[in-house]
Amino acid sequence: MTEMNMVQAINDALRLEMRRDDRVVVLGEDVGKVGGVFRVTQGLYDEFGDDRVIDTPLAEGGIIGAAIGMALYGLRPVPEIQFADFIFPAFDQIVSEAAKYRYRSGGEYTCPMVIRTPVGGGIRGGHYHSQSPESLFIHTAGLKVVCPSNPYDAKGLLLSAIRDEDPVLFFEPKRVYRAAKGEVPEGEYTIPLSEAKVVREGKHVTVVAWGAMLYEALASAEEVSAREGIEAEVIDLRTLWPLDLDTIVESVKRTGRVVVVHEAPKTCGFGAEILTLISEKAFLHLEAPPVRVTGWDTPFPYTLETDYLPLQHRITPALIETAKF
Amino acid sequence: MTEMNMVQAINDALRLEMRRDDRVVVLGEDVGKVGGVFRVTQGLYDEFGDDRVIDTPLAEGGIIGAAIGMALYGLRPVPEIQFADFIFPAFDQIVSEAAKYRYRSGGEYTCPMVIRTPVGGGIRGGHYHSQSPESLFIHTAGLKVVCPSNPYDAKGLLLSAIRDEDPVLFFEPKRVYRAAKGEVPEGEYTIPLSEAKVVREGKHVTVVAWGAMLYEALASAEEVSAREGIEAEVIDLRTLWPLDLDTIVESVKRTGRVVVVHEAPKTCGFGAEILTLISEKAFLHLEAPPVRVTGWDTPFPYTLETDYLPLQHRITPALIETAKF
Amino acid sequence: MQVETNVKAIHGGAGIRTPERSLEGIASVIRADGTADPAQDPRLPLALVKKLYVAMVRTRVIDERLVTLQRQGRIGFHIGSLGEEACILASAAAMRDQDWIFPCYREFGALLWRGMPLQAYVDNMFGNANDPAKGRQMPDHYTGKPYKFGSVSSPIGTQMTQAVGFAWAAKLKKDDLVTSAYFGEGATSSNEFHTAMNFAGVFKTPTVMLCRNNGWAISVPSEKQTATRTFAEKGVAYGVPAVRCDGNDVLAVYKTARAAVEFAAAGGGPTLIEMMTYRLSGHSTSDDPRAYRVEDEVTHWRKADPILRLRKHLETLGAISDEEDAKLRADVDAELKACIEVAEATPRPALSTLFDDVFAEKPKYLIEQERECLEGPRPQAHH
Amino acid sequence: MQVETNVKAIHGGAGIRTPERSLEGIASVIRADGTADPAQDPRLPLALVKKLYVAMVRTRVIDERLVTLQRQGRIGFHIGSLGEEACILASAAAMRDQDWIFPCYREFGALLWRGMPLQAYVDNMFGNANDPAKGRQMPDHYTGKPYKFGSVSSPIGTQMTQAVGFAWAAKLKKDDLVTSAYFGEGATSSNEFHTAMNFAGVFKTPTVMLCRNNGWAISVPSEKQTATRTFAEKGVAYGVPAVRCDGNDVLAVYKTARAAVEFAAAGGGPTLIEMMTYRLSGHSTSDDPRAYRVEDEVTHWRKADPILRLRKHLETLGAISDEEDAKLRADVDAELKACIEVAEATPRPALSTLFDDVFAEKPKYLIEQERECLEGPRPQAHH
Ligand SMILES: Cc1ncc(C[n+]2csc(CCOP(=O)(O)OP(=O)(O)O)c2C)c(N)n1
Ligand SMILES: Cc1ncc(C[n+]2csc(CCOP(=O)(O)OP(=O)(O)O)c2C)c(N)n1
Ligand SMILES: [Mg+2]
Ligand SMILES: [Mg+2]
Repeated sequence: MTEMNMVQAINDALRLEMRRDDRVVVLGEDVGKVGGVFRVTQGLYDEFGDDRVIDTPLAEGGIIGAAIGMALYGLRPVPEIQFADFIFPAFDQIVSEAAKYRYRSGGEYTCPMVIRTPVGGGIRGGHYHSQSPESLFIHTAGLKVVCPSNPYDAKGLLLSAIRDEDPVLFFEPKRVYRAAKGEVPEGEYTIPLSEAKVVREGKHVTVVAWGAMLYEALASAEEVSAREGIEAEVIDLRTLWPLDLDTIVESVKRTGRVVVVHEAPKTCGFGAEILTLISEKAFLHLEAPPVRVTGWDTPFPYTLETDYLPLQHRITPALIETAKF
Repeated sequence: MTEMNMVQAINDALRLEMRRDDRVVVLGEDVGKVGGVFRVTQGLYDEFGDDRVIDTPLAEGGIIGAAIGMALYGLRPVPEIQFADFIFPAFDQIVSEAAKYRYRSGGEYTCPMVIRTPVGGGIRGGHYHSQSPESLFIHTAGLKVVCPSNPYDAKGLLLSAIRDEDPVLFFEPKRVYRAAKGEVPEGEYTIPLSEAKVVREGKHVTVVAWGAMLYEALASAEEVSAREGIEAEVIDLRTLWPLDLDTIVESVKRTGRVVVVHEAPKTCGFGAEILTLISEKAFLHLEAPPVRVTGWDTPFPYTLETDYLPLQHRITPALIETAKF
Repeated sequence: MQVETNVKAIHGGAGIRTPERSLEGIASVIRADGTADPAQDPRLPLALVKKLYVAMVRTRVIDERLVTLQRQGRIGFHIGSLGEEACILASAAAMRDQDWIFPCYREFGALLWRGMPLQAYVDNMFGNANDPAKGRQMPDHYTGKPYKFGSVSSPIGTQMTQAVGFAWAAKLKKDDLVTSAYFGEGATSSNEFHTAMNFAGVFKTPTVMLCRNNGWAISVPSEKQTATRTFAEKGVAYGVPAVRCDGNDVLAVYKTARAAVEFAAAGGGPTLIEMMTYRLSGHSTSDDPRAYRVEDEVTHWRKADPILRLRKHLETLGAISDEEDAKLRADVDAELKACIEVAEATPRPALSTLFDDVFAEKPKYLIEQERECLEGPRPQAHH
Repeated sequence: MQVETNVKAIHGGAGIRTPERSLEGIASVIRADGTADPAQDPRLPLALVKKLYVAMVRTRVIDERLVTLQRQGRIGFHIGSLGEEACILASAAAMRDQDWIFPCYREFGALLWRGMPLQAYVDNMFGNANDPAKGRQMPDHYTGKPYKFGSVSSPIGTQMTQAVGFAWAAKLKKDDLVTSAYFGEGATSSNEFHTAMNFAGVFKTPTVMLCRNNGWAISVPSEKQTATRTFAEKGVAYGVPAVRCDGNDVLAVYKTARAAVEFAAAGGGPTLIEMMTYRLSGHSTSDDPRAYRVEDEVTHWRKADPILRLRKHLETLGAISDEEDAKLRADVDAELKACIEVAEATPRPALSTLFDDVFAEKPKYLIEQERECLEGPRPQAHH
């Protein structure tokens, strides 16, 4: 065990898997010598050389399209998109190609690859360095979507993602890249891409969150516990899709109340899906309207960022209201 | 009044507005001499010439990116994307640029344009000539989304869309392009981009649908009325976003039951948002779990298309179950 | 300066609508009288040339029958290669056994050349239970991994970047293989052409970019697609060698493509080949070209039919007879007829296949949807 | 054949890391001794040259101060134009009053040249209530419609296609205006460069494509961006005339850009200009270039500083003195200091502005969200 932040844990996972499996290649903008703008791939270029840690021209469509070709060949590409906000030039290759390859070819071709990209707000990035586009990919059949909240999960989930037989979007919450620290085992270990984690037990209200917002949810849970004696059960999804619905439903059946927190705009965000699934599975157990605490339905602002994000100050009243409903 | 199908009604709207407002230009692949692969722009090239009805190179990103430039200049471009499935090469220009121009420039710049594109299944188009990507655009703040179900609405909504000050995605349900016929007034008229329409009144269950699936919903409504005496209230959204939530909530408060029908895959489809909004606004009025009848969470199939689509055979049991819950 | 002179040369060009003009200065092998220009002749074994002829005729006959089949409503759609058989077959033949082909959507001839049984292709046209694509895609969206042949998808251009990535992977693994990507001249306007060419140039991937310039992108003539005189010129922007060849001349296409394959295999990197040909049919069975092009143009190109051209060449070699030709067509007809009967008698894919292959393992929610679908009512026939 | 010879020429090239090599055969005006090459001299009025010098120095001083401000944590971010002032100012000056400029993100100098008050720019750097962008975007994502200047967005390349569409619209309306689009050499790899250039070529739009080849795309050197020797060569793929110029030579940039503007205004269509320059600073205040480039390279280019170059030229004309220079810098300092004081004293945008300008009219659901936000609790300070 050593203490690591998320950047270090992800770097460690990449390094271990590249040593273990020479099919793994990393490609993207600035991933080479400089180790990525967030330094996540730092040192890999020196250890594995420019055949496996590749600086590409400035074209996300090229990065993903070429990675698909590599995956079809039999490699395990791990392309990096510098910011999730810049994934859209590659959107066609991801949703029309990577997501559909196995299905459309009757299972002949598969497209195992992990698209790593920093996601979310909290670094004063404004419109284009802050967005959380997960629901666009969850809506697309054939993609898995992961978003770890801490170093331990990040390493175990990334190793599983690289070994998975299907394309995985691996969203890294940049707000806690360095802030989230924790003990991480030295060697390999995997966390299945199917299990959410109850990170705080409680009987009054269920809170579903992931990535950076998990910490806001936990802070609110402690706040309402101290102030109101409300005990919130907090679930960290870890893997967004496929969703570990059983864990959520089991919890909601006990609490009868649920609040989902996410940074993405409210409308057609993943929160809507989670709450609808809950009402499909546990309608008669619901004692209060399911609640969403999310980014507003506007582009992501700069100066007013903390007023935009669903932080503790907005989660706390939602928990109290829902618990007391 | 003359009877028209949707192709004719949309063509009529384009022609009228191009005569009235010389800022309106049509551009896209094959929209010129041949009048589009569905003949929606037929005759416009002959009447308005190749300065206003423009065949472009094969690049959706170019079509939309150039149209944005035209809109910034002060024109009213009406770009056509040949099939909604092919909008993704232009996704970055739509979600990163058109949707955000007004906001990011503090209101200095605006981007009024209407992106017309045929949507949905029913023509045996398989993976890439059948999809319904509306929820991706509804999730993106700054876009309006329209999907008419009949010639009268198509004409009135398109005229409103072209006169709107903001970017509009105008989805045309190709399955009923010719099948949906109706009386259409000769001259101009507009239908506001804010009003859903109750197309069948009923007191037992509310059904929300749009585009081609409206007819399946109506067929099921008649079926359950005849077979079970269940009276479904059917709402045609017409404009998907901004959503006319009041009309839906008012209906659900009366029926206590709701079924949403759409072709897009279930997960993170617009149905999830509609049902979540309903439970936020009318939770205590719900007497049965809100239900979704949608495309399955797979790519869009070819041979098994009718088993994939949420047609009458799947809507009917949902109505009965929900009404009897 | 290099670039400027170039640009002048381009602006000098008057577009390529006149075929004569467009072929000016392009290497052809088979001359008007059917003989091979000795200076250009790749001197292929006669057996190979015959094999190519047979494959081209087979492709042509299948094309014609499938169009009829679609008109009869027995298949939903067909997109063929009428007039483009030389481009497609000769460039496929130029690839080595270990090389991989990434198709556009007109290359079923190349797929059959690579060994897919006709039955499997016809099953794809019917989307039945035996279709390798399991009836999930439209007709002509075939998949041929066993034949080192890609999976067709409709979005224009995506296969180019993938072909480059595949070749790049092989290069990184020191695996001696070359990839080719087919695309039309219209696709050169797509994002994918740009990234594929740029990545191929920068990483020197062993890729042959096969542009079928058939004059049209549905209703858009090739000269509206670009301001350049040729599409080959686009190679300059990527440092990728580019050549044009007479796309209706089997020997010229083979020679050019083979040189590019050997260049790539030798570590030289990618080549862009513009094959000058013509789409004799409509874009697909959904298209009526009379709405946008003049008959004269088609008539002109009918005379340049690659099959007639090769047949004339074979005649000069005394290597073909009318009887042989007639038998060849009759055999393909019979073979195809039999395949169609089998395909029509084959049931549609099982309902449960709808939920397979979304992922390697079926997640719980899909198992639930599958159950809901299988246990639910079936659609009425009229749908 | 045209294309092949070209390609050979390209493969002959050894990349452009050595600046001498890269500038070989490129038109410069200001010679080593500071005098203008009579054969090349555009003979601009001295007043204009002086004005350009003043603007370049002003840009430089502002850049330096803003970096300090960021280090002090008083602004969140800055992305500047250190070393690229000649490209930016001279190409902006070459545009006519009715012409429109579509910026990348390093062109605040051009925005000030076009008349935006320094206060407004500084307000944007602070994202305060007076920021024309209403504090909604990062610093240096300015918007300048009153000055016929676009709205900066981060996604690389999108402004190019929009600049082409804008110019195309004007052309359709017989409106005498030209647009220019700024972008870095890295952006030539983007989808947008391809579609912008192709549409500009096909529709002959009056657009000047201004490529600042500053040698780097963050940490990626320009030779890894393309296999071509130059970026100007890419014009060939689109039938768009292309030229390179010495980007650190104000007179050469002005002359080249002005010719392109006049060519476009006369109906000649687009031109691609590759301006050879160098990014003396890190990519932005978030970047430390020592991680990926050698000091020698920077040192070399420091000597080629466009401001020193122009200053030397003015000296040969006896048109500049140390006193003048010192005063100029002191004035900008004072002006900037005052603006910063005002900007820092200006409150952040009102909370309600968060919900404005999503649409022309605020829909009901946004009015509800606005109420929820305004009536709800405020975030703790530590966030
Ligand atoms: C991204 C995308 N846009 C539009 C289409 C519709 N479409 C199918 S084929 C075609 C024309 C292609 O022309 P070309 O590239 O010359 O190939 P050809 O059909 O002539 O062989 C178009 C516009 C598509 N399939 N994908
Ligand atoms: C689509 C997209 N991908 C990646 C980025 C991140 N990024 C910002 S600037 C930059 C490098 C741009 O280099 P160049 O085009 O040469 O312009 P320069 O910064 O050198 O002026 C990158 C990769 C982005 N902003 N947009
Ligand atoms: Mg073509
Ligand atoms: Mg650069």
